[in-house]
Amino acid sequence: MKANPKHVLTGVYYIDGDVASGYGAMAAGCRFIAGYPITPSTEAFEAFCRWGPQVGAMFIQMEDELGSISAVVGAVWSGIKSMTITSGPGYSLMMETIGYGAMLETPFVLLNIQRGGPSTGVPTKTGQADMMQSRWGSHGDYELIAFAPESPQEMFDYTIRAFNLAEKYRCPVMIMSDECVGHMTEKVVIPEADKIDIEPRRFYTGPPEQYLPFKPDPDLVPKMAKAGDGFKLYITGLLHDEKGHPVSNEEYSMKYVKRLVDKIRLNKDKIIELKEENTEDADIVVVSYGISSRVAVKGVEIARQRGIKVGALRLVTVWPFPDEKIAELAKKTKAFVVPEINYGQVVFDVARCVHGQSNIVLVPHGGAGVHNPADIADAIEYAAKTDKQIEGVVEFKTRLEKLVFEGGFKLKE
Amino acid sequence: MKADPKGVLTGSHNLSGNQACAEGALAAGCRFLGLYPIMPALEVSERFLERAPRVGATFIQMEDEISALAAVLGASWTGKRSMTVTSGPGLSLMMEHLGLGVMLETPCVIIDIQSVGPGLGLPTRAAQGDIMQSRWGSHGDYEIVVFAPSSPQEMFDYVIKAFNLSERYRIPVAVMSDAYLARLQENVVIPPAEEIDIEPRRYFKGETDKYLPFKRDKDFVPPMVKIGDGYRFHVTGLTHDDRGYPIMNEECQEYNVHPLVKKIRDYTDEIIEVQETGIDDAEVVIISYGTTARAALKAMEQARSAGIKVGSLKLATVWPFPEKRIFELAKKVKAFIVPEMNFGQLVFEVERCSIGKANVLFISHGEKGVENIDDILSAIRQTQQMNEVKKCIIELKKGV
Amino acid sequence: MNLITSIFNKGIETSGIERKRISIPSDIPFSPEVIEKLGVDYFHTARGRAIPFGTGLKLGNPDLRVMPVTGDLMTLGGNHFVHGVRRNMELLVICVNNFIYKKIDGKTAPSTANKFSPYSTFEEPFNFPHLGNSCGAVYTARWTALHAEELAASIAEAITKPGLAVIEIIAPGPNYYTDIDDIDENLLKFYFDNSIIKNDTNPREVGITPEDKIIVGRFTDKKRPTFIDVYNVQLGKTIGEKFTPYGVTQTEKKKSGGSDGGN
Amino acid sequence: MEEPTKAIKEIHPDPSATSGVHPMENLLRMERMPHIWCPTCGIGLAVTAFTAALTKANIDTNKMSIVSGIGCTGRVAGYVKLDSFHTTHGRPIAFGTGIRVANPGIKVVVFSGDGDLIAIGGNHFIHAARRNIDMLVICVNNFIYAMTGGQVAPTTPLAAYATTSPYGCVEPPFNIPYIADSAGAVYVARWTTLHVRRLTNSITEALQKTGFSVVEVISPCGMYYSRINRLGDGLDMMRFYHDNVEIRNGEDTKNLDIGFQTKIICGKFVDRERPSYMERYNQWLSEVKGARGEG
Repeated sequence: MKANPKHVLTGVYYIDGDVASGYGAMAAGCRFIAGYPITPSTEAFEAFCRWGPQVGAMFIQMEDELGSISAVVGAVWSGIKSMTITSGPGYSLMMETIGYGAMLETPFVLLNIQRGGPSTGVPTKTGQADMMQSRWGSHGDYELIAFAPESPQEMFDYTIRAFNLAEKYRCPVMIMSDECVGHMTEKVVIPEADKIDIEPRRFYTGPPEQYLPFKPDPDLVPKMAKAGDGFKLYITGLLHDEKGHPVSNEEYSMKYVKRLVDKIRLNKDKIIELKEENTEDADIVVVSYGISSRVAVKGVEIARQRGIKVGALRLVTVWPFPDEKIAELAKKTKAFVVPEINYGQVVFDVARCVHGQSNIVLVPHGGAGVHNPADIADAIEYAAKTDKQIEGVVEFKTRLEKLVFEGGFKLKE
Repeated sequence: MKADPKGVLTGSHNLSGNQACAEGALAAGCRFLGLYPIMPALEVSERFLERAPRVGATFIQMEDEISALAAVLGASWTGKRSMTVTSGPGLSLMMEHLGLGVMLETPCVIIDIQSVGPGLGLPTRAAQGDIMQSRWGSHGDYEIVVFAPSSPQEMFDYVIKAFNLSERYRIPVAVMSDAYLARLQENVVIPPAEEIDIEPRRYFKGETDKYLPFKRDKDFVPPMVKIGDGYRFHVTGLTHDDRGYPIMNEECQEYNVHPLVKKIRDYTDEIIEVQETGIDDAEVVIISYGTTARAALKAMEQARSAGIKVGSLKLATVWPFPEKRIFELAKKVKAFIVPEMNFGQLVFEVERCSIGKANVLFISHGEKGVENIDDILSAIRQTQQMNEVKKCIIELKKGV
Repeated sequence: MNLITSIFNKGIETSGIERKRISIPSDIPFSPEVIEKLGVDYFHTARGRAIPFGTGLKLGNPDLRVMPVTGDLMTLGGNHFVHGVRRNMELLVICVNNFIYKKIDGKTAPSTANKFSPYSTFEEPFNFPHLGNSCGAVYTARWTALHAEELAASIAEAITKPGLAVIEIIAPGPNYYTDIDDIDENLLKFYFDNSIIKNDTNPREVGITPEDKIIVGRFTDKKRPTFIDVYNVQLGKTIGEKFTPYGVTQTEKKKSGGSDGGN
Repeated sequence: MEEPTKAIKEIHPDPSATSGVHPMENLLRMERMPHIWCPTCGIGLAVTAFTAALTKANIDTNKMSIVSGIGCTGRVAGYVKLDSFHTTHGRPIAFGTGIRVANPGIKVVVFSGDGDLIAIGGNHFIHAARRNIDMLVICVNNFIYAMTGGQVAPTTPLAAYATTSPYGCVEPPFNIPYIADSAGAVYVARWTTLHVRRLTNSITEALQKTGFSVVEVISPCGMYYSRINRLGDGLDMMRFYHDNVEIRNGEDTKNLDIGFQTKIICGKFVDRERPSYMERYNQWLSEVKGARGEG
């Protein structure tokens, strides 16, 4: 299916990532956004508020993040595509209902513009420290999809892709952007509507009496219905059977939760998107995502000037994690360098998939800024020079850490 | 420091996991409970409330879990040891304030009685699905200490340890129980008060105008003061300097947040507690925590009597993860077996730490819940036929 | 079906609204058989989130009639309630109030197994109709579940209201983990016997206290533009012709007024 | 120079007010000045009134704690020299409840904004009022989320503009005194930042109440609310208050709605007695102890 031309603001723009994402949501057919203002994500909501009503979309600013995500889940079950937008603290509040949405197999999109944490942290500056939270933040077992775009153009493109994957796999999809990308203003090209592919919702079309809301198709994803069509839907967040009725039959119910996990794990190859550069003959591979991968480009460049063979692997989708790809690279790579704007999150998954075959160097950054490319280059050089096998993740000491903790440093406001 | 005898019910009692939890808290000197009722954690609060008037403890039932943890943080700053108790959905709601607790470096204890999730799940059935959440559930970077008891006696002991570590490192500490342990009744021996060690809060002793709330001692832990003692301090969830005043730049972020991580990472040896059985000659090691450890130990004994060299590594503290110990073991043993009541959480950590030297077998939710000895035994048998190390988690196939 | 659900059934029947247009988001479990009989769509929501979930349903498809039935309303969902009422979303909020007061009108009240009702110990309960009214609810009423006739009539009346209507049902029993069918009718009798019908009382006066009988009845019934009404008027004014009013649906086009009752 | 000194003397009985030292120096964190608030913002006036009231009320400021949430007003805790907490969005009341219940010797003041207390924190607001937790809530209402750049708030009047209501606000605003009253607050007043003297008196009075007291402070936001709605700057808003405020003490709280640039009714509306949470708690405690023979 193609996008509705009414919803696509075709043209060339100079806008920031937040706004691009708002336009992307419109193009993807999102008809409802429930949000709550939080720096630095509000611009995406504002963009949608401004243009949405002119093409028949609805928006509401709810009383809190708990309310906005619940309204989004409700709106999806009324038959439309829906999205919410937030940042760290709001994301933490949404955790319960994200799990609830996963349980109901509700397709919705959540845009998280990450900022420096924990707690209130640094609201106006960047961070990438919610990555593990996006995978593990709600209680119980579930799997979902997370993107990490690196430019406003990608914010537009991957918002559409997020909606498509949400519909395809009936699961919540996260866009884990960050303040840098959200507030970065760049050229964004919005194509014609007929160039934008839209995944329509997989609606059930048979007789209502025979509808089973949680009976999966062969790809493990069930068909959906909407409220008001006479299906007498019974939808619950308790463990349920194919009819949706609550069960306490443990054997069956465990099979159900397993399917929630498996529908992503087994379709992994179709979901994962990576960008590789010069990894074939690389000694060192830099694994990065989001804004860090743009900074890493410079670091890689410096390292290459120093004569090191460096490749780059960029995780466009961070979850599900590309286990096999990393394991394959590990066979011929001496070390992986992982720059992240946190003190180690995705790097642990890289370490896991390497199975002791290569060294792992983390280039940490606490947030409120991005890496110094020279740190990344130094970390690459360190990794290239280290011949002994090191167990566990090596935390590279950055210039910032030395500056702050080694001698005579005074904080300035 | 020793425990306050008022809260210690010395003697031998037949207690459920939940009751033992309340007793442990009172013995540890907990004098404030912020709660919101949720299955299957009710008995903890009930027991606490019943004993509260005599012990002199206070409680409040708040309007939701968000405010329950917020109240606990507030209470902790008045100098009272405080805790809250909840289950999966409530823990999810508490995530934002877990982050605040970390940022304000507020000692408190969170008890989570896990049940099957996600969403509303199955509130009456035990699971271990919140283990990764307890480590990663709040936004931003932090490190946390998490205990996983496997019996009412351990529940009692670990809750006391949890309070002590939370005071020692000024962090929220979680104790992850589950719906099975919540109801499990066993004998619990509560020692006399003078045999229970209590870590006192590290108070600032200097003059009131000299106090800096986040001026760290050498071990990265800043001393605390109480509300109402005239220090007129300020603390904030924003990134802050020693005075607790917000500064919005990357130097301050590094200055503030890196120590939050370091104060745990650099002291993992002091914090981590594991119980090893039959490790020395083991070819296969079962890594387990919480109630699954019960089945693991039984399976180990049965396998040993059948002549297979099986050892057990039981994690009393799940986080920080004992990676060094597992690196060592990985080089010695053929395989790790990880039984969990979820679909794969801590097993990923074991996979990481096996560094390609040992196989990792994973056993998910058993049909018999915590009593899945047969599954573990069949996993042990499976390891006997393995000759090479596979570079992925091997999931035990079951007849489900 | 038990007492309450058969009252729902009767209320829906009397209102004449097509059953498939009705959605019930609720944080109280209903049994599948009951939903089958009611012939509505049912969503068992996360605790306390029935109102925002219903808000999403209503805004996603304004043709729906949404009836959140909630037990955790005034605890976890208190904020959603006051804001839902303020916006005047078109919802019929049914609050099953399982409060237990130790004494009412001098008599000792029976208690249920649920020791953790927010009011079981020493706290004073909300005056729920008053709170609803003060935030702007268009309709407030309170009944015990044994006032079957009146309650059914109230539901039939309120479900067609354009705006947020509130009905409080005094019914000790259901909570998050027990089914709505588990209401103990013996307990109900006590509250029925100790209540007194006073329609049109100022909601300010209807707080539940240990000293007095419980006042039940229909307290307020007023008109206020709904969220979608205001939205359409305001955006129509500022955007002009480019704006198509939201949610003017087939069903509503047939009717002349905003409210829709009957088939 | 005569005029201001006289005015300060009037609102501030402390003799140091005219001694060359800043009269509030002992209650403010002077090392943090200048503050973050924009020119013509009203929050500073509310803080002035609060500190003046603290001096006037003559209570032990060492036994006080001030808790704020997130937002412009949320920064107040950072400037007031009491034991002060800057917490998460919407939760200062819950945080303060913990302090008060765990240590009833502490007087808790929650100083935060409309978005913080009434939007995301609405639930804690009504529950603390119902429980009658002994706490003073000062709610600065500037009709908008200013910290995040001018989004619509649950207090934004109908048809007013904000960045997330680009076509005018479509939701009727809360009447804060009414909801506080109906939830059970024992003291409810509303003033604008023009009425510094009356506001100071109100806060002084409320500080001495036992129970949940609410003082709403209508404040100009020159940077967002006034700018987006083209209402001039802060001084114009003060002029507007001057011309359009009607003081009606004891008015029924249901008549206190605020429309877009309509009349604002100020005054003290509710002042009553209700047993506070701690009183009920202690009564329950003695009943329990009595029943168990532990009394």
